[in-house]
Amino acid sequence: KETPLRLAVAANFAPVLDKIAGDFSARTGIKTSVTVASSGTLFAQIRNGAPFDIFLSADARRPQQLVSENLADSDSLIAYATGKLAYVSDNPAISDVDTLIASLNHNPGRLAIAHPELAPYGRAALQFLQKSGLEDEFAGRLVRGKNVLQAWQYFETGNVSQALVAASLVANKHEGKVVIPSFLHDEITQKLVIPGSSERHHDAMRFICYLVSESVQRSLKSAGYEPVQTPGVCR
Amino acid sequence: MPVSGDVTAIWLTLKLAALTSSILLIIATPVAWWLSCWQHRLKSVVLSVIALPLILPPTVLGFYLLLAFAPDSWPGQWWQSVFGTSLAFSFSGLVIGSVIYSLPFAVQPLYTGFTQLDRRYLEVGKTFNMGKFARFSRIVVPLCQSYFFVALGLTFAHTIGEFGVVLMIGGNIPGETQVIAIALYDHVEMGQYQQAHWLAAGLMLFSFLLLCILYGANRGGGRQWNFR
Amino acid sequence: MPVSGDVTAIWLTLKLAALTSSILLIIATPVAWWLSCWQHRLKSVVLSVIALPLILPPTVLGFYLLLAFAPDSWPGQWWQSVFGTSLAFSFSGLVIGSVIYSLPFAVQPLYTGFTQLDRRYLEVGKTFNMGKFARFSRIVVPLCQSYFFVALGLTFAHTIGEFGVVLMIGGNIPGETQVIAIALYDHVEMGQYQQAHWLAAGLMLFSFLLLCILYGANRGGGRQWNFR
Amino acid sequence: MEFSVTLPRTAEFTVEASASLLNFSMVGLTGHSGAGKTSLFRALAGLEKNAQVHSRFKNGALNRARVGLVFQEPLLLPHLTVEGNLQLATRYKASHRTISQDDDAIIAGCHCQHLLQRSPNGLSGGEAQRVALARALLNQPELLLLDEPLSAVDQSTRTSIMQWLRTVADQGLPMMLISHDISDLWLHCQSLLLMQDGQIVCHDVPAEVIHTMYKQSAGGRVQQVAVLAGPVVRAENSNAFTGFKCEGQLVYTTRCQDSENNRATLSVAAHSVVIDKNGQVPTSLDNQFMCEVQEIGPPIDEEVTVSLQRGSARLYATISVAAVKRLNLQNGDTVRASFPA
Amino acid sequence: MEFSVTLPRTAEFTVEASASLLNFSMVGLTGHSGAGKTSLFRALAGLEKNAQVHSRFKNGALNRARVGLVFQEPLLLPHLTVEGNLQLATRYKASHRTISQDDDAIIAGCHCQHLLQRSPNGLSGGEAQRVALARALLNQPELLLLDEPLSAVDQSTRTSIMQWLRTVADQGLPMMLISHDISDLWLHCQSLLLMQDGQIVCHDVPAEVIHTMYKQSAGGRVQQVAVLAGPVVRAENSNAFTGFKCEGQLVYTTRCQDSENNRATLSVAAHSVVIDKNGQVPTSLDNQFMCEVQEIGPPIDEEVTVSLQRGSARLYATISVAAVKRLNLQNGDTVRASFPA
Ligand SMILES: Nc1ncnc2c1ncn2[C@@H]1O[C@H](COP(=O)(O)OP(=O)(O)OP(=O)(O)O)[C@@H](O)[C@H]1O
Ligand SMILES: Nc1ncnc2c1ncn2[C@@H]1O[C@H](COP(=O)(O)OP(=O)(O)OP(=O)(O)O)[C@@H](O)[C@H]1O
Ligand code: MOO
Ligand SMILES: [Mg+2]
Ligand SMILES: [Mg+2]
Repeated sequence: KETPLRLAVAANFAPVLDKIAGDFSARTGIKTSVTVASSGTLFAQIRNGAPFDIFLSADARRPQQLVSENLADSDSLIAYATGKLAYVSDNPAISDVDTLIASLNHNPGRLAIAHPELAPYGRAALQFLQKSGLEDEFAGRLVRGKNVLQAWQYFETGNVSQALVAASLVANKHEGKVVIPSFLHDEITQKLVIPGSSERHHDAMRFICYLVSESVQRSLKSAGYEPVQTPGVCR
Repeated sequence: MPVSGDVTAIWLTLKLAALTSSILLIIATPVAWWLSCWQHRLKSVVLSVIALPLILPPTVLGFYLLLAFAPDSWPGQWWQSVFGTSLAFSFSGLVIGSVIYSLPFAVQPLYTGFTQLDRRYLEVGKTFNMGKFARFSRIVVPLCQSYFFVALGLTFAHTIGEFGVVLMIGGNIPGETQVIAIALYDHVEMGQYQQAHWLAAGLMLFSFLLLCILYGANRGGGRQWNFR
Repeated sequence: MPVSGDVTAIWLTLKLAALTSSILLIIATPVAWWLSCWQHRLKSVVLSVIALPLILPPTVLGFYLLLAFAPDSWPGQWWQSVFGTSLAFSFSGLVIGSVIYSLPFAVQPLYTGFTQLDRRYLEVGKTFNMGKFARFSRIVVPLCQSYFFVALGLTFAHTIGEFGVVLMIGGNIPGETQVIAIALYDHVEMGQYQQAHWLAAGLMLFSFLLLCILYGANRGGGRQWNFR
Repeated sequence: MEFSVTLPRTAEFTVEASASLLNFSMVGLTGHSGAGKTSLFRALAGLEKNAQVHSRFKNGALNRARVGLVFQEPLLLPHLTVEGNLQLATRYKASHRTISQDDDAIIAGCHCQHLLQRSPNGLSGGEAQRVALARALLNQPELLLLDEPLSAVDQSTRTSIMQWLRTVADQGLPMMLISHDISDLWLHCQSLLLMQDGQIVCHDVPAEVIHTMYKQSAGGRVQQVAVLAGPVVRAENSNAFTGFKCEGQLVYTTRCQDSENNRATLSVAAHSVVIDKNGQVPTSLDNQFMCEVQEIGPPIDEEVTVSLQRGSARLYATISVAAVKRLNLQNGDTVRASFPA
Repeated sequence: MEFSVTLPRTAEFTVEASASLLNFSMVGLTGHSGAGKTSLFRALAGLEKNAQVHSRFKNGALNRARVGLVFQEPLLLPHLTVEGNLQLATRYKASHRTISQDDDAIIAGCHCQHLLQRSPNGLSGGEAQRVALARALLNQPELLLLDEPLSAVDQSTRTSIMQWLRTVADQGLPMMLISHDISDLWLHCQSLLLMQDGQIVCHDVPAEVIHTMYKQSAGGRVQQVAVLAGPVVRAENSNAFTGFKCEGQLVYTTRCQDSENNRATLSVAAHSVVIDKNGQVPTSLDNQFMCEVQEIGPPIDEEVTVSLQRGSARLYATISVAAVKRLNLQNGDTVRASFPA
């Protein structure tokens, strides 16, 4: 029995990856399985021997650290998507950054973000607040989910009326959504790497090439990510 | 070395654990007593319902609690109208969540204890003209002491360690809902393993001492075989 | 509607819960019995140690287990050398993790039950020239039936619902370590709420039925007051 | 006190017992194992939900009074010391004392002084029973039901406790006593209830009930008790005996003095009467009563009951057929009837 | 059988008992409540870890034999029916039977046939005791220790069970019996051990041991019972009476015939004995026994108990102080004791 190609993915990219992996399997006949957890959990697991073939982190730091600890193949360390931060709220009137910052100045409600130290989207959200001078305003009002998904759930279940989350999560939402321009926070570069323990380097590379192929990258745009330009790893 | 945020978290955790255990004892005692007296075909159904909070993964349970706490659901609305605050992301919400999640640990040992109690001791109390409450507090409680200690120990330990529900409904707000389990989780997730080790060791040691005291206090209750 | 991966997860979960509960009963029974017979100042210390797995947040406990299971740690090495497979991210690892995590739920009720048992019933068995094992299986077990059921119910439910430890040491690998709690967690995390609701409802219903059967089977044990 | 109790036990067995007890201080209850004695007590103490109890005690129903019960098993609370058990009973005692003795005297009366610091688990069977008894008494009940309270206590201790209990009962705490011990029942009870298959089949003075029990294997028969009565003459010999005149003869009694009317009575059970014909010879029996044989009953079980008369006083004597032959008894014979005071 | 047991109980109390019993079938053990009887049995049965037991039984130590014990409390297993309890004992019985009767006969001998389907929780005190006894017997022990096994059973049932137990004992299952019931001890035991403060102070035939006990408990009003026994002479007068010879005199009894050994016994309660001095006059009492006054006890409650003796036969008579005066009773007087058959 053939073991599937094991993909370990950070929570925010999971729904997108699910679909891409399905397409990949259909195209190549290589079975895949998707393991979802936070980047931190996956990182800890890989350091302790988790049998993953590709680690798709939500940030660049953790894959980098795996490489520097000789736990991953440095050749395979590449960016696969760039995240975008989005603001969502109940209020359909907020539709661009200016109205957003103005309303944030008046809106005293709670704001859900991902944990800044656990999730890159959380850090980006905090940077956005800092750069727009709202940090102090929201000091006591930040509700921190362990990852963007949880922050999104806080909003979606109605327990907060506004949240700063990954644009990918709100790709289908059209009202009350503002995509934060990327200059208001550090770039959210999501990188992947092939852990050293993987015995399926070849298949993993095939998947990576598929993921960074132009057509797939183009489709990421509608899913709320910026495509990445990858220098010729796959030639 | 623990950072200063951890100290607040420790304090919050103790408050939560103490409150949850106390509330659970207050709730579980009458429930378990009533169950132990009730003879009906549906009893095992009720017992199963009480065990259900264990079945759902804490995060999922937390998710459903989150749905219930939302200001547009009726429990959330009711709470808002009575207390004027929202339940989610508040300490009260944590307490409610923990109580629900730990309910089986309190009810099950007490229920078993009460069913195993020799009711003739209560009849003795009745012939002494003791009131219901006196019989309960002076006969049932001491005879079932061990069960109360087990219930207390399990709920207390479980509340300290539980974080799935709390993480979900608490929103990880330092000083308000960031209990130590979450702080510890954060350290691990951030890869701050050194700090995580310190905090884990401290937490274990402290809880260990508390439990030692708790179980030590039950010494007398260890050998109460119903001799005569 | 549950997806096909869920079916595998359900099967895996049942296997895990059944295995864990059985192993725990086998481990916890002698441990609890020995504890109930042991009279020593350090007893409350041992009891506290057994309760410790509850204190650590599951993810953190899982993290430490992960460290222990790693191929370069000595328990991991030992396992590797004996069984030739790695412990982390394997079903065996899950079983070991669940057993450790649920240990208090099995030991505590049994321990209380054994201490409350009237030892004179055992003396009766001794005068009948019954062997140690016969006395245990024919006198202790039926008299403590309720406690076994509580231990079984708690560990079973807890193993089904637990996911923090399992997520950490199991790695959420479908068909191998992705139990239903994690599948459910995934659905919630990925925003597939409809599927999550279905799965949660199914899980609850199924576990509920199992528990009903379990507690129903204990009917006879409900009223065994040590009359004479 | 009057009661009428219905308590279904098993499909075949129901306790249906009623009795009325007047001015009693200690009434015995006996009967075969499984006759329903314990069940009756539990119903009277209000511990059986299924029981229908109609009762009158003092001025109300029994359930409005404080009914103490010493269970057949001691049931000492294992988490308290002996002293703790006693204190618990004291704590919930009635404000109105029914036992005039103080608590220390009660504990001493039950031979428990030396056990106070002990744990119930380390007591012997008899010690535990005594503590259970003391505990019930310290609660100062208005009526005390004793279910074989001293069955595991040795005879001499039991006798001393029973005697002391009698004085407590006489001082105003009526008691009912279940016992299988004939001499306890005989010596300490004013009357006995005999229970059979859930019913009270006999209520009489101890000698009669006990005789009925002895006879039961050979089929039922009615036993006669005679009562002699008359004006008190003087305190004779000692203060234990009261003498009274009956049909011109002096009769002694130890109980049942009705000091108000200055009359005394004596119940004489047919079995305790000894007859002889040429009797001037003193015997150890304290009463001698000359009378005539009025009728010699039919032999049942090799025994006959002889009716005796003198004036309006009647006596019955149950003696063996052999004795009738030996004494050559005939109707109209004048005989001496001897019986205890 | 020989044993020597040391078992510390409390700081003040240690059981230190030893005895050697030769060829016994039923030996009684009696003594004050708390004297250490139960403790001794527990040590002999190997249930006390702290006990030092040196013993010889058959060809080895006692702990190598199968020692059955009927506990002072019935301790029926509550999760089994009565039948289940009995079956458990049967399942673990010795392969070598010590009781020749079959299991149904044992159950019937303990009067338990009708209880088989019942649950232990619904049994009366006496019923539970009988089941506990049957359970111990069904296990076919080599030595059976009985700790007040029938204390809650009514007298007639108890007598019938005790008689049956005697036949079982005589057929090869030696028993030791703790009891506070004088007539059981007197009637059914070959010898008695008297225990006091943890030591066996007296080991003799029943009459002597019981006499020792009575002397010790002077001060209490104990109903003293004597037992006369002797070889059956003939069925006299009628089939209701059995005559037997005791110290050269003919005594009649209505009960307690031991037909196998052709011996008969009669218990005589001290209160039913009538004494006179010049007694040739026939009375309605069926038994006349000439004997000597051995001792006149101290007056208690205006009554004294007179010890009477003829050869090795003893009798007690409880009579009033007035009667002693009236009869001018002195030690050494020859008197006639009359009592019912
Ligand atoms: N809780 C019960 N459920 C069913 N039957 C019962 C229950 N308690 C007693 N019985 C039955 O009712 C009958 C009377 O029992 P009870 O205990 O009143 O007898 P008793 O006269 O006290 O006997 P003893 O002298 O042996 O104590 C018995 O046959 C007994 O088996
Ligand atoms: N487990 C124990 N721990 C401490 N003391 C005990 C224990 N068991 C018995 N004793 C004490 O030892 C003494 C003897 O007890 P035991 O039970 O042998 O008396 P017994 O002769 O059987 O009395 P009874 O006739 O009342 O049953 C008593 O004073 C009792 O309190
Ligand atoms: O694990 Mo996340 O996807 O960093 O929020
Ligand atoms: Mg009874
Ligand atoms: Mg005893």
